[in-house]
Amino acid sequence: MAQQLPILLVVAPLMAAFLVPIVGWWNKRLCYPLAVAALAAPLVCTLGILKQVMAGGGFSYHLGGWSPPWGIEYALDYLNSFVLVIISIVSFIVTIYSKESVRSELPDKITPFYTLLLLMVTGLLGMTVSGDAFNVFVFLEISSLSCYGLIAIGSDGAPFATFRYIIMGTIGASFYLLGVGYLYLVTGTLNMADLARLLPQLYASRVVLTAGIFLLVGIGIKMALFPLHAWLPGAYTYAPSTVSAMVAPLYTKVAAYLLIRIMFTVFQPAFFIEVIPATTLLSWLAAIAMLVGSIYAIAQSDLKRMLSYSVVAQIGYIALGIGLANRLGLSGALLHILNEAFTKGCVFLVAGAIVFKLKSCRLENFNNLYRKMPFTMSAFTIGTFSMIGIPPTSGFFSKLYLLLGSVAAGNWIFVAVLLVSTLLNVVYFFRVIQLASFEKPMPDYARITPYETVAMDEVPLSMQIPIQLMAAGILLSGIFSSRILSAVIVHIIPKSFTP
Amino acid sequence: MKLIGLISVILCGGLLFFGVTDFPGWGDPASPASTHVSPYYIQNTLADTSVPNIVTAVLADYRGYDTLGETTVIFTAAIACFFLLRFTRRLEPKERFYRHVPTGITLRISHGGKLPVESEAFERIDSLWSPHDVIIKTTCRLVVPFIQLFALYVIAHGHYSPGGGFQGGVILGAAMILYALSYDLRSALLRMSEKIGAIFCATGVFIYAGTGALCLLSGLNFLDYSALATVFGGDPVAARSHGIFAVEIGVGMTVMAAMIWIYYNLSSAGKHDEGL
Amino acid sequence: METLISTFISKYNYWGYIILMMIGLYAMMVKNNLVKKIIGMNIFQTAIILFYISIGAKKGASIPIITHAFNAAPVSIHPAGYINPLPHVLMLTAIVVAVATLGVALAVIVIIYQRYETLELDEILKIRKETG
Amino acid sequence: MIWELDVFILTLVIICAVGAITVRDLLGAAILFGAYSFMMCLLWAVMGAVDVAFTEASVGAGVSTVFFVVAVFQTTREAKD
Repeated sequence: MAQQLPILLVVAPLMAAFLVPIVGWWNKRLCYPLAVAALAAPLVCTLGILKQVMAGGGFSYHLGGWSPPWGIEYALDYLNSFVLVIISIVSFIVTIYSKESVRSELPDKITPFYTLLLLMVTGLLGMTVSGDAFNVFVFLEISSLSCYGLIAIGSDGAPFATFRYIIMGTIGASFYLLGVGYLYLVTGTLNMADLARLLPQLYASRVVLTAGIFLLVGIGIKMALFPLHAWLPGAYTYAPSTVSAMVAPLYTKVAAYLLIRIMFTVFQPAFFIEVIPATTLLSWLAAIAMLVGSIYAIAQSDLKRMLSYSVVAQIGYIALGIGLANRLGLSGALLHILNEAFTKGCVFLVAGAIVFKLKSCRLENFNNLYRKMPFTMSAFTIGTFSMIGIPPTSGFFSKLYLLLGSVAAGNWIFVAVLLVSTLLNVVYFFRVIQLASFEKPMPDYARITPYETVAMDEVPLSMQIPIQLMAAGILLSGIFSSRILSAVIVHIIPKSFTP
Repeated sequence: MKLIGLISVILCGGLLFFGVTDFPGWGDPASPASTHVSPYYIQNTLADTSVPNIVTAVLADYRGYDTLGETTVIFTAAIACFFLLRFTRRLEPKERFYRHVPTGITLRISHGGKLPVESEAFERIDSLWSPHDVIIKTTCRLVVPFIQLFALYVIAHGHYSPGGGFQGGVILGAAMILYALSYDLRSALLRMSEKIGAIFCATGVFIYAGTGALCLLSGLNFLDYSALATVFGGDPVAARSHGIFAVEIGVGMTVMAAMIWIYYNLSSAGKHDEGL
Repeated sequence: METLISTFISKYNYWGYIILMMIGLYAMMVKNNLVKKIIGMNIFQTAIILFYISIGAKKGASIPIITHAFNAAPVSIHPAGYINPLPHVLMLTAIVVAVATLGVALAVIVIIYQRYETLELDEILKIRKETG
Repeated sequence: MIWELDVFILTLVIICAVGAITVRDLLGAAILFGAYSFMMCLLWAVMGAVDVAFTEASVGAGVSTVFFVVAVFQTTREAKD
């Protein structure tokens, strides 16, 4: 059974997604346990795969028994097993959390909600595990379509934000498809390993050049890289809280994974560094994204919207690490993918908990939140510390590596941008903490008693445990970051990179 | 916004133009696309699967996993439309129209009004109902069974001629949509209720994934239909052919149900009451 | 001049696809009406499909269905005799993706219309600004 | 194949595409889009992609157009541009 793990991790949630509508029509309450069970399977599988990869290097799985390049291949290596573990852990935790939040936000649509949620996770897992460029597109569309549906159901401006997302997302996916088509035109294959073998002879071709640009732009849109990020803040703000907690940590990160895969595995790193100066462009765009995202985040008065802009800024960090194209920078980017998954997961879960209790996420209602929800808010504090980069949390280490990478690249502007962006993070997160820890300033005559006692009003346990798990994830991935680095990440970095 | 749009369109066009100048000539048999992977399919399909239609064989066998993904995409779309549009609360329409069949008199009942007693003589009609559609109704009623028969032929004959589960499924769905268009949504819902549609939709794609999982359980890789030979007997080549057929049926079911379901939800904006 | 014309003729499908793609992209980015944007999206996707099908074309080849009799002796099949089937397979998937996206996008449009009573981008933006 | 015919169909496809995005009546745009899809399907059939042409004829010219029409029925028929 061990060699079947790569397919089981995709098929288990997929089959469950088909069962949910049938079961749910009969009894709605069975959807939640089924979804949790279905997402526990990928968790086990991905951990098994990571173990297998760490023991014996990469391996591949041939779907339908057809060997590549004729059949579709699942190629497992350090890079995608690392990302797979992140996806499966975060999606599992968020699904546990979903129970109460879905019941309060979408009481009559529980069945299709869980179907789409499972399909989305399936799409993300399938995209990551696949070693076939076209298969990636198919799973990309599965995850995008379910994501459109899940986001559009949200409140207020959600449908309109989703419409923009659909337009942008379709352009992105189509550009990806076009890039793959161009590569197919000159090589005749769709398999990533085969492409990597055939492409280096063709770097002079204008077709390959165009293909590279289209792939970059397409994935850039999916990743919400500045200036292609316009769809993201609206979509993530209005989505139901479970959905934004699932999408924000995972979706853009999987796109970032795809970018690393295309840039450094399908193409040789030299192509995007020398033939098209894409890495330089990428790192400059990333630097702008970090500043712009953070500045916009400061201007927001809604926690979820603020966090959405923060996603744009954090994508900048990852893109900077990729764009630096050196050992330290890429390590920083990969660590940041891990860090972001837990941190954004944690803060969006907390935002969901606040919406659950206060029915809104406006910052002006946040007074006394530390006393009302002490456990939730302590997790939020850990999340903010990680976002800012305070030592024991994982955010510190990823930022440290990015900083060292910028120094190694000799680019002091990036160092400055990283520091300024950290300062901006401090500004917008401490504003939230400050608002949440104090009472609403009231004139003295309005007070009945000098210090009102605020009753503790915590969220139910099924929401509390996932929040705490995420916070623990932040701390653990920070404490063990050097071990993660030496056991997994060093094997991902392409050999040709300088420190 | 307009300027940015125009600039990006021109940039994209320029880039495409730049790329095309280096393309191999159109229809060149020696181009890499025609010489690297695809000759294998052309030469071995018949021996491997005994399916003469190479596209069907590649679609459902060599790259069968893509097709599973494709079927899932259409399933996702159907579920997403249902999720977004469907009202589960029963909404009372503002006005209802009833037609007394023997006399042809139309009753208009405003919100909260008392409805006529359930009887054969009264027929609920839409607000956009027009009386002169007997030709359309009769023609469509005559045509629909033949369309459905043709669709079944397309599914079943996909091994030997253009067609297959997807095309057949769309035609089956289109037949039902034609019925709904020529009558009204309520009569279509009587023929095929939403619940049946949902179950068909999920079952079809479940058949697909289940065929793959069956191969997995009998010890071979996912979607390796030759494993079906060890389960049901027969030689691996015939098993592949039958596996492809099973999968095509699954695809057909899902696509049919998904198309009808999306149509139901879109045409009535989720109310399933007064629709086109 | 002669070579230019022959290049043009030998690649006219590709020129057509570029034009269609630009039309689609233009409609998606510049048009004000949401349904028009979706029509543009579909044109865009079909243009890509046209591109793929053009890759698969092979001069002097037949459609990718092997002619043979039932239980006949195996014949030798030459790849040059049949059109490349792989792009066709890929594009079947792409068509399905296009129609699925269309369904979801139209569902979203119906909701938008229920909420704002208009399908014009500028009017929706105005209403959103007024309501905060 | 006859390339003149091919170019002719391609021209028609482009005209239909331009028409579909410029017509102010959304129902007309939907129908033009159906015509566009059907012309496209002809083009693919000429190029030998019979399966794809078949799919496009049933999906693009059939079901997609119906989806557009019902969406227009549920919303509005007028467009400003």
